[in-house]
Amino acid sequence: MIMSENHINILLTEEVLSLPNCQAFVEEPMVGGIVHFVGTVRNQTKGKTVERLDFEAYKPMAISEMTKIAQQALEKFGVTKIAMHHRIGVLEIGEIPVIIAISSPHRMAAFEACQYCIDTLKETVPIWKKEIFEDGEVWVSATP
Amino acid sequence: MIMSENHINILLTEEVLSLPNCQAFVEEPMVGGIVHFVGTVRNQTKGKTVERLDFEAYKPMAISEMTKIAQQALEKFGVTKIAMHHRIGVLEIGEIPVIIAISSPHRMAAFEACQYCIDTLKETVPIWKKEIFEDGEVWVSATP
Amino acid sequence: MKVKVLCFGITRDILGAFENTIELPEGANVLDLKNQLMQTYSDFHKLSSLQIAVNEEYGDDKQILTEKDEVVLIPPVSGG
Amino acid sequence: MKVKVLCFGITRDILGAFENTIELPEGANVLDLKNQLMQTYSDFHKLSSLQIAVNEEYGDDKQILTEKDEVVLIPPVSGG
Repeated sequence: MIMSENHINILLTEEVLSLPNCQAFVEEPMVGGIVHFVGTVRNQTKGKTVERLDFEAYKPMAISEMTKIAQQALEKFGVTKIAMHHRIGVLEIGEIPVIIAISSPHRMAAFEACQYCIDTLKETVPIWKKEIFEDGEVWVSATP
Repeated sequence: MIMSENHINILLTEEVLSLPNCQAFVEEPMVGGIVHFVGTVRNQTKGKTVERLDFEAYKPMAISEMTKIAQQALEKFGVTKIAMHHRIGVLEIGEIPVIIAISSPHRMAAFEACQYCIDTLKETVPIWKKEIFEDGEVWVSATP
Repeated sequence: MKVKVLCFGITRDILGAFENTIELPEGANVLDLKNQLMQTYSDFHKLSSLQIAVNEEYGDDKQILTEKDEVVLIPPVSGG
Repeated sequence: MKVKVLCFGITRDILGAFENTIELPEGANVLDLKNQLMQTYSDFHKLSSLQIAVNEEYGDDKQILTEKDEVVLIPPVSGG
Protein backbone atom coordinates (compact mmCIF):
# COMPACT_ATOMS: atom_id res chain seq x y z
CA MET A 1 0.00 0.00 0.00
CA ILE A 2 2.64 2.54 -1.05
CA MET A 3 -0.11 4.85 -2.31
CA SER A 4 -1.69 5.19 1.10
CA GLU A 5 1.49 6.52 2.72
CA ASN A 6 0.68 10.15 1.88
CA HIS A 7 -2.71 9.65 3.49
CA ILE A 8 -1.43 8.32 6.80
CA ASN A 9 0.45 10.16 9.53
CA ILE A 10 1.65 8.04 12.46
CA LEU A 11 3.41 9.52 15.47
CA LEU A 12 4.71 7.87 18.66
CA THR A 13 6.34 10.44 20.88
CA GLU A 14 7.16 11.56 24.40
CA GLU A 15 6.13 15.11 23.52
CA VAL A 16 2.71 16.71 24.06
CA LEU A 17 0.29 15.82 21.23
CA SER A 18 -1.22 18.57 19.07
CA LEU A 19 -4.86 18.52 17.99
CA PRO A 20 -4.29 21.36 15.46
CA ASN A 21 -1.45 19.37 13.87
CA CYS A 22 -3.75 16.34 13.45
CA GLN A 23 -6.50 18.57 12.02
CA ALA A 24 -4.04 20.21 9.59
CA PHE A 25 -2.77 16.84 8.31
CA VAL A 26 -6.21 15.49 7.43
CA GLU A 27 -7.64 18.66 5.83
CA GLU A 28 -8.26 18.41 2.07
CA PRO A 29 -10.47 20.36 -0.36
CA MET A 30 -12.47 17.20 -1.18
CA VAL A 31 -13.26 16.58 2.49
CA GLY A 32 -16.65 17.40 4.05
CA GLY A 33 -16.19 16.08 7.57
CA ILE A 34 -13.40 15.39 10.04
CA VAL A 35 -13.80 13.30 13.19
CA HIS A 36 -11.26 13.38 16.01
CA PHE A 37 -10.99 11.03 18.94
CA VAL A 38 -8.96 12.55 21.76
CA GLY A 39 -8.17 10.27 24.71
CA THR A 40 -7.60 11.97 28.05
CA VAL A 41 -6.24 10.64 31.35
CA ARG A 42 -9.15 10.15 33.77
CA ASN A 43 -8.80 10.87 37.48
CA GLN A 44 -10.36 7.57 38.48
CA THR A 45 -10.81 3.94 37.51
CA LYS A 46 -13.45 1.69 39.04
CA GLY A 47 -14.03 4.31 41.74
CA LYS A 48 -10.35 4.50 42.72
CA THR A 49 -8.39 7.76 42.43
CA VAL A 50 -5.69 7.68 39.76
CA GLU A 51 -2.67 9.96 40.26
CA ARG A 52 -1.11 9.56 36.81
CA LEU A 53 -0.43 7.03 34.04
CA ASP A 54 2.86 5.71 32.72
CA PHE A 55 2.82 4.53 29.09
CA GLU A 56 5.46 2.41 27.39
CA ALA A 57 5.61 0.97 23.88
CA TYR A 58 7.48 -1.59 21.85
CA LYS A 59 8.18 1.25 19.50
CA PRO A 60 8.95 -0.20 16.05
CA MET A 61 6.09 -2.67 16.26
CA ALA A 62 3.69 -0.10 17.74
CA ILE A 63 4.34 2.13 14.73
CA SER A 64 3.90 -0.73 12.25
CA GLU A 65 0.67 -1.90 13.94
CA MET A 66 -0.72 1.66 13.99
CA THR A 67 0.13 1.97 10.29
CA LYS A 68 -1.66 -1.33 9.55
CA ILE A 69 -4.79 -0.16 11.35
CA ALA A 70 -4.80 3.11 9.41
CA GLN A 71 -4.34 1.27 6.10
CA GLN A 72 -7.19 -1.12 6.97
CA ALA A 73 -9.43 1.83 7.86
CA LEU A 74 -8.66 3.66 4.60
CA GLU A 75 -9.65 0.58 2.60
CA LYS A 76 -12.57 -0.56 4.74
CA PHE A 77 -14.33 2.83 5.08
CA GLY A 78 -13.09 4.74 2.03
CA VAL A 79 -11.97 7.71 4.12
CA THR A 80 -9.45 10.26 2.85
CA LYS A 81 -6.69 10.80 5.44
CA ILE A 82 -5.81 9.50 8.90
CA ALA A 83 -3.54 10.91 11.60
CA MET A 84 -2.87 8.60 14.55
CA HIS A 85 -0.69 10.07 17.30
CA HIS A 86 0.19 8.33 20.58
CA ARG A 87 2.21 9.70 23.46
CA ILE A 88 4.33 7.62 25.85
CA GLY A 89 5.92 8.38 29.20
CA VAL A 90 4.29 9.74 32.35
CA LEU A 91 0.99 11.57 31.79
CA GLU A 92 -0.88 13.58 34.39
CA ILE A 93 -4.68 13.75 34.78
CA GLY A 94 -6.27 15.56 31.82
CA GLU A 95 -3.28 15.03 29.52
CA ILE A 96 -3.74 13.41 26.12
CA PRO A 97 -2.27 9.95 25.36
CA VAL A 98 -3.89 9.54 21.94
CA ILE A 99 -5.44 11.49 19.06
CA ILE A 100 -6.99 9.87 15.99
CA ALA A 101 -8.13 12.27 13.24
CA ILE A 102 -9.98 11.08 10.14
CA SER A 103 -11.26 13.06 7.18
CA SER A 104 -13.78 11.91 4.62
CA PRO A 105 -16.07 13.29 1.92
CA HIS A 106 -19.02 12.11 4.07
CA ARG A 107 -19.20 12.17 7.83
CA MET A 108 -20.64 8.71 8.55
CA ALA A 109 -17.54 6.97 7.18
CA ALA A 110 -15.30 9.23 9.28
CA PHE A 111 -17.21 8.38 12.49
CA GLU A 112 -17.12 4.64 11.76
CA ALA A 113 -13.45 4.64 10.78
CA CYS A 114 -12.49 6.64 13.90
CA GLN A 115 -14.27 4.17 16.19
CA TYR A 116 -12.67 1.26 14.34
CA CYS A 117 -9.19 2.77 14.73
CA ILE A 118 -9.40 3.49 18.46
CA ASP A 119 -11.08 0.13 19.20
CA THR A 120 -8.43 -1.76 17.22
CA LEU A 121 -5.55 0.31 18.61
CA LYS A 122 -6.59 -0.70 22.12
CA GLU A 123 -6.64 -4.37 21.08
CA THR A 124 -3.53 -4.84 18.97
CA VAL A 125 -0.94 -2.06 19.34
CA PRO A 126 1.90 -3.01 21.73
CA ILE A 127 1.54 -0.11 24.14
CA TRP A 128 1.03 -0.60 27.87
CA LYS A 129 -0.09 1.71 30.64
CA LYS A 130 0.45 1.50 34.36
CA GLU A 131 -2.07 3.22 36.62
CA ILE A 132 -0.32 4.92 39.51
CA PHE A 133 -2.41 5.23 42.66
CA GLU A 134 -1.55 6.83 45.99
CA ASP A 135 -0.85 3.36 47.39
CA GLY A 136 0.60 1.42 44.47
CA GLU A 137 0.52 0.78 40.77
CA VAL A 138 -1.14 -1.66 38.36
CA TRP A 139 -0.54 -2.63 34.72
CA VAL A 140 -3.94 -2.02 33.10
CA SER A 141 -5.77 -5.13 31.80
CA ALA A 142 -2.78 -7.41 32.51
CA THR A 143 -4.81 -9.76 34.71
CA PRO A 144 -8.52 -10.70 34.48
CA MET B 1 -32.34 22.30 32.66
CA ILE B 2 -30.53 25.12 34.48
CA MET B 3 -27.96 22.60 35.73
CA SER B 4 -26.87 21.69 32.25
CA GLU B 5 -25.98 25.27 31.33
CA ASN B 6 -22.42 24.94 32.64
CA HIS B 7 -22.01 21.83 30.52
CA ILE B 8 -23.09 23.41 27.25
CA ASN B 9 -21.28 26.01 25.14
CA ILE B 10 -23.16 27.29 22.08
CA LEU B 11 -21.64 29.75 19.64
CA LEU B 12 -23.05 31.27 16.42
CA THR B 13 -20.54 33.66 14.91
CA GLU B 14 -19.14 35.23 11.76
CA GLU B 15 -15.60 34.69 13.10
CA VAL B 16 -13.32 31.71 12.37
CA LEU B 17 -14.11 28.74 14.65
CA SER B 18 -11.46 27.39 17.03
CA LEU B 19 -10.97 23.66 17.57
CA PRO B 20 -8.67 24.27 20.58
CA ASN B 21 -11.39 26.42 22.20
CA CYS B 22 -13.92 23.60 21.78
CA GLN B 23 -11.43 21.07 23.17
CA ALA B 24 -10.65 23.33 26.15
CA PHE B 25 -14.35 23.80 27.00
CA VAL B 26 -15.12 20.07 27.17
CA GLU B 27 -11.99 18.95 29.06
CA GLU B 28 -12.63 17.67 32.62
CA PRO B 29 -10.64 15.44 35.00
CA MET B 30 -13.45 12.83 35.00
CA VAL B 31 -13.38 12.56 31.21
CA GLY B 32 -11.71 9.68 29.35
CA GLY B 33 -12.60 10.49 25.76
CA ILE B 34 -13.46 13.50 23.61
CA VAL B 35 -14.97 13.28 20.13
CA HIS B 36 -14.98 16.24 17.74
CA PHE B 37 -16.91 16.59 14.53
CA VAL B 38 -15.43 19.30 12.30
CA GLY B 39 -17.39 20.18 9.17
CA THR B 40 -15.37 21.56 6.27
CA VAL B 41 -16.47 23.20 3.01
CA ARG B 42 -16.04 20.69 0.15
CA ASN B 43 -14.90 21.77 -3.29
CA GLN B 44 -17.65 19.86 -5.05
CA THR B 45 -21.23 18.65 -4.77
CA LYS B 46 -22.68 15.95 -7.01
CA GLY B 47 -19.65 16.30 -9.28
CA LYS B 48 -20.04 20.07 -9.72
CA THR B 49 -17.27 22.46 -8.60
CA VAL B 50 -18.24 24.64 -5.63
CA GLU B 51 -16.54 28.04 -5.33
CA ARG B 52 -17.71 28.92 -1.81
CA LEU B 53 -20.69 28.68 0.55
CA ASP B 54 -22.78 31.45 2.07
CA PHE B 55 -24.43 30.61 5.41
CA GLU B 56 -27.25 32.54 7.06
CA ALA B 57 -29.16 31.86 10.26
CA TYR B 58 -32.32 32.91 12.05
CA LYS B 59 -30.01 33.68 14.94
CA PRO B 60 -32.07 33.61 18.17
CA MET B 61 -33.90 30.45 17.14
CA ALA B 62 -30.72 28.78 15.81
CA ILE B 63 -29.12 29.31 19.22
CA SER B 64 -32.14 27.99 21.11
CA GLU B 65 -32.42 24.94 18.81
CA MET B 66 -28.71 24.18 19.18
CA THR B 67 -29.08 24.45 22.96
CA LYS B 68 -32.04 22.04 22.88
CA ILE B 69 -30.05 19.48 20.89
CA ALA B 70 -27.14 19.69 23.33
CA GLN B 71 -29.47 19.29 26.32
CA GLN B 72 -31.12 16.26 24.70
CA ALA B 73 -27.71 14.71 24.00
CA LEU B 74 -26.54 15.24 27.60
CA GLU B 75 -29.63 13.44 28.91
CA LYS B 76 -29.86 10.75 26.24
CA PHE B 77 -26.19 9.67 26.22
CA GLY B 78 -24.99 10.69 29.70
CA VAL B 79 -22.04 12.62 28.31
CA THR B 80 -20.20 15.28 30.31
CA LYS B 81 -19.86 18.47 28.26
CA ILE B 82 -20.81 19.70 24.79
CA ALA B 83 -19.50 22.58 22.69
CA MET B 84 -21.44 23.34 19.51
CA HIS B 85 -20.06 26.17 17.38
CA HIS B 86 -21.46 27.28 14.02
CA ARG B 87 -20.11 29.94 11.69
CA ILE B 88 -22.20 32.06 9.31
CA GLY B 89 -21.30 34.28 6.37
CA VAL B 90 -19.21 33.46 3.31
CA LEU B 91 -16.88 30.46 3.71
CA GLU B 92 -14.19 29.41 1.25
CA ILE B 93 -13.25 25.81 0.38
CA GLY B 94 -11.62 24.09 3.36
CA GLU B 95 -13.03 26.52 5.93
CA ILE B 96 -14.98 25.23 8.91
CA PRO B 97 -18.73 25.94 9.28
CA VAL B 98 -19.31 23.73 12.33
CA ILE B 99 -17.52 22.08 15.24
CA ILE B 100 -19.22 19.80 17.76
CA ALA B 101 -17.06 18.63 20.69
CA ILE B 102 -18.29 16.11 23.26
CA SER B 103 -16.54 14.71 26.31
CA SER B 104 -17.52 11.64 28.27
CA PRO B 105 -16.12 9.20 30.83
CA HIS B 106 -16.40 6.49 28.13
CA ARG B 107 -15.78 6.96 24.42
CA MET B 108 -18.77 5.09 22.96
CA ALA B 109 -21.24 7.59 24.43
CA ALA B 110 -19.19 10.50 23.05
CA PHE B 111 -19.20 9.02 19.52
CA GLU B 112 -22.95 8.35 19.64
CA ALA B 113 -23.79 11.78 21.08
CA CYS B 114 -21.60 13.57 18.51
CA GLN B 115 -23.34 11.80 15.61
CA TYR B 116 -26.73 12.56 17.15
CA CYS B 117 -25.87 16.26 17.50
CA ILE B 118 -24.61 16.79 13.94
CA ASP B 119 -27.45 14.72 12.43
CA THR B 120 -30.07 16.65 14.40
CA LEU B 121 -28.42 20.03 13.79
CA LYS B 122 -28.70 19.42 10.05
CA GLU B 123 -32.41 18.60 10.43
CA THR B 124 -33.76 21.20 12.85
CA VAL B 125 -31.50 24.24 13.29
CA PRO B 126 -32.63 27.23 11.18
CA ILE B 127 -29.41 27.76 9.27
CA TRP B 128 -29.25 27.81 5.47
CA LYS B 129 -26.41 27.56 3.03
CA LYS B 130 -26.19 28.66 -0.57
CA GLU B 131 -23.70 26.88 -2.83
CA ILE B 132 -21.98 29.35 -5.12
CA PHE B 133 -20.83 27.90 -8.44
CA GLU B 134 -18.98 29.56 -11.31
CA ASP B 135 -22.29 29.89 -13.17
CA GLY B 136 -24.86 30.49 -10.46
CA GLU B 137 -25.98 29.66 -6.93
CA VAL B 138 -28.37 27.25 -5.23
CA TRP B 139 -29.95 27.07 -1.77
CA VAL B 140 -28.94 23.60 -0.54
CA SER B 141 -31.80 21.09 -0.05
CA ALA B 142 -34.47 23.72 -0.74
CA THR B 143 -36.05 21.72 -3.55
CA PRO B 144 -36.29 17.92 -3.99
CA MET C 1 -55.05 41.61 10.39
CA LYS C 2 -51.54 42.38 9.20
CA VAL C 3 -48.86 39.88 10.19
CA LYS C 4 -45.17 40.63 9.80
CA VAL C 5 -43.42 37.69 8.17
CA LEU C 6 -39.62 37.29 8.05
CA CYS C 7 -38.12 35.21 5.25
CA PHE C 8 -34.85 33.25 5.24
CA GLY C 9 -33.08 31.32 2.52
CA ILE C 10 -35.02 30.59 -0.61
CA THR C 11 -38.24 32.07 0.82
CA ARG C 12 -36.62 35.51 0.77
CA ASP C 13 -35.89 35.02 -2.94
CA ILE C 14 -39.53 33.99 -3.54
CA LEU C 15 -41.13 36.89 -1.67
CA GLY C 16 -38.41 39.32 -2.81
CA ALA C 17 -37.78 40.82 0.64
CA PHE C 18 -36.68 39.75 4.12
CA GLU C 19 -39.48 41.53 5.94
CA ASN C 20 -43.03 41.27 4.56
CA THR C 21 -46.49 42.23 5.78
CA ILE C 22 -49.16 39.68 4.97
CA GLU C 23 -52.89 40.35 5.26
CA LEU C 24 -54.70 37.46 6.95
CA PRO C 25 -58.26 37.04 8.32
CA GLU C 26 -58.57 37.54 12.08
CA GLY C 27 -57.98 34.17 13.85
CA ALA C 28 -56.00 32.70 10.98
CA ASN C 29 -53.63 29.86 11.90
CA VAL C 30 -50.29 28.61 10.56
CA LEU C 31 -51.96 26.40 7.96
CA ASP C 32 -53.98 29.38 6.66
CA LEU C 33 -50.74 31.35 6.22
CA LYS C 34 -49.11 28.44 4.36
CA ASN C 35 -52.13 28.07 2.06
CA GLN C 36 -52.20 31.77 1.30
CA LEU C 37 -48.47 31.77 0.48
CA MET C 38 -48.92 28.72 -1.79
CA GLN C 39 -51.72 30.51 -3.67
CA THR C 40 -49.88 33.81 -4.02
CA TYR C 41 -46.41 32.48 -4.87
CA SER C 42 -46.44 29.35 -7.02
CA ASP C 43 -42.70 28.77 -6.33
CA PHE C 44 -43.63 27.55 -2.84
CA HIS C 45 -44.89 24.35 -4.48
CA LYS C 46 -41.31 23.56 -5.51
CA LEU C 47 -39.96 23.48 -1.93
CA SER C 48 -39.16 20.16 -0.22
CA SER C 49 -40.85 21.49 2.92
CA LEU C 50 -42.00 24.69 4.59
CA GLN C 51 -42.18 25.23 8.32
CA ILE C 52 -43.37 28.31 10.15
CA ALA C 53 -41.71 29.52 13.33
CA VAL C 54 -43.82 31.57 15.71
CA ASN C 55 -41.89 33.50 18.36
CA GLU C 56 -38.74 31.41 17.84
CA GLU C 57 -40.44 28.00 18.12
CA TYR C 58 -41.63 25.71 15.35
CA GLY C 59 -45.42 26.20 15.10
CA ASP C 60 -47.89 23.45 14.22
CA ASP C 61 -50.58 23.97 11.59
CA LYS C 62 -53.30 24.74 14.13
CA GLN C 63 -51.43 27.48 15.97
CA ILE C 64 -53.40 30.76 15.85
CA LEU C 65 -51.47 33.83 14.68
CA THR C 66 -51.78 37.38 15.98
CA GLU C 67 -50.37 40.70 14.83
CA LYS C 68 -47.88 40.65 17.71
CA ASP C 69 -46.26 37.34 16.76
CA GLU C 70 -42.84 37.10 15.18
CA VAL C 71 -43.61 34.85 12.22
CA VAL C 72 -40.72 33.37 10.25
CA LEU C 73 -40.71 31.20 7.14
CA ILE C 74 -38.35 28.22 7.50
CA PRO C 75 -37.59 26.49 4.20
CA PRO C 76 -35.54 23.23 4.36
CA VAL C 77 -32.56 23.89 6.63
CA SER C 78 -29.00 23.06 5.59
CA GLY C 79 -26.67 23.97 8.44
CA GLY C 80 -23.44 22.14 9.20
CA MET D 1 20.05 -22.50 21.58
CA LYS D 2 19.97 -19.17 23.40
CA VAL D 3 17.15 -16.82 22.42
CA LYS D 4 17.13 -13.17 23.46
CA VAL D 5 13.70 -12.25 24.81
CA LEU D 6 12.59 -8.64 25.42
CA CYS D 7 9.90 -8.01 28.05
CA PHE D 8 7.36 -5.18 28.20
CA GLY D 9 4.77 -4.23 30.78
CA ILE D 10 4.01 -6.78 33.45
CA THR D 11 6.26 -9.40 31.82
CA ARG D 12 9.30 -7.26 32.70
CA ASP D 13 8.19 -7.27 36.32
CA ILE D 14 7.79 -11.06 36.21
CA LEU D 15 11.19 -11.83 34.64
CA GLY D 16 12.87 -8.99 36.54
CA ALA D 17 14.64 -7.52 33.50
CA PHE D 18 13.87 -6.04 30.08
CA GLU D 19 16.39 -8.18 28.19
CA ASN D 20 16.64 -11.89 28.98
CA THR D 21 18.41 -14.88 27.45
CA ILE D 22 16.31 -18.04 27.43
CA GLU D 23 17.74 -21.50 26.73
CA LEU D 24 15.50 -23.46 24.34
CA PRO D 25 15.95 -26.74 22.43
CA GLU D 26 17.00 -26.31 18.78
CA GLY D 27 13.85 -26.00 16.59
CA ALA D 28 11.63 -24.80 19.44
CA ASN D 29 8.54 -22.85 18.43
CA VAL D 30 6.52 -20.03 20.00
CA LEU D 31 4.35 -22.48 21.97
CA ASP D 32 7.46 -24.15 23.41
CA LEU D 33 8.70 -20.76 24.63
CA LYS D 34 5.31 -19.98 26.22
CA ASN D 35 5.23 -23.36 27.97
CA GLN D 36 8.74 -22.95 29.31
CA LEU D 37 7.91 -19.45 30.65
CA MET D 38 4.73 -20.78 32.30
CA GLN D 39 6.76 -23.53 34.02
CA THR D 40 9.58 -21.25 35.16
CA TYR D 41 7.48 -18.26 36.28
CA SER D 42 4.16 -19.18 37.85
CA ASP D 43 2.97 -15.52 37.62
CA PHE D 44 2.43 -16.02 33.89
CA HIS D 45 -0.64 -18.08 34.78
CA LYS D 46 -2.27 -14.90 36.16
CA LEU D 47 -2.12 -13.01 32.87
CA SER D 48 -5.26 -12.50 30.76
CA SER D 49 -3.23 -13.38 27.67
CA LEU D 50 0.34 -13.66 26.41
CA GLN D 51 1.41 -13.12 22.83
CA ILE D 52 4.87 -13.44 21.37
CA ALA D 53 6.14 -11.08 18.70
CA VAL D 54 8.86 -12.36 16.41
CA ASN D 55 10.72 -9.72 14.40
CA GLU D 56 8.02 -7.11 15.03
CA GLU D 57 5.07 -9.28 13.96
CA TYR D 58 2.69 -11.29 16.12
CA GLY D 59 3.86 -14.94 15.89
CA ASP D 60 1.55 -17.95 15.96
CA ASP D 61 2.21 -20.93 18.22
CA LYS D 62 3.83 -23.01 15.47
CA GLN D 63 6.36 -20.42 14.38
CA ILE D 64 9.91 -21.80 14.75
CA LEU D 65 12.36 -19.61 16.67
CA THR D 66 16.05 -19.09 15.92
CA GLU D 67 18.86 -17.36 17.80
CA LYS D 68 18.71 -14.47 15.33
CA ASP D 69 15.07 -13.59 15.95
CA GLU D 70 13.98 -10.58 17.97
CA VAL D 71 11.53 -12.21 20.37
CA VAL D 72 9.29 -9.99 22.48
CA LEU D 73 6.74 -10.88 25.18
CA ILE D 74 3.46 -9.03 24.66
CA PRO D 75 1.17 -9.13 27.71
CA PRO D 76 -2.37 -7.67 27.31
CA VAL D 77 -1.98 -4.28 25.63
CA SER D 78 -3.61 -1.13 27.02
CA GLY D 79 -2.80 1.78 24.73
CA GLY D 80 -5.08 4.73 24.14
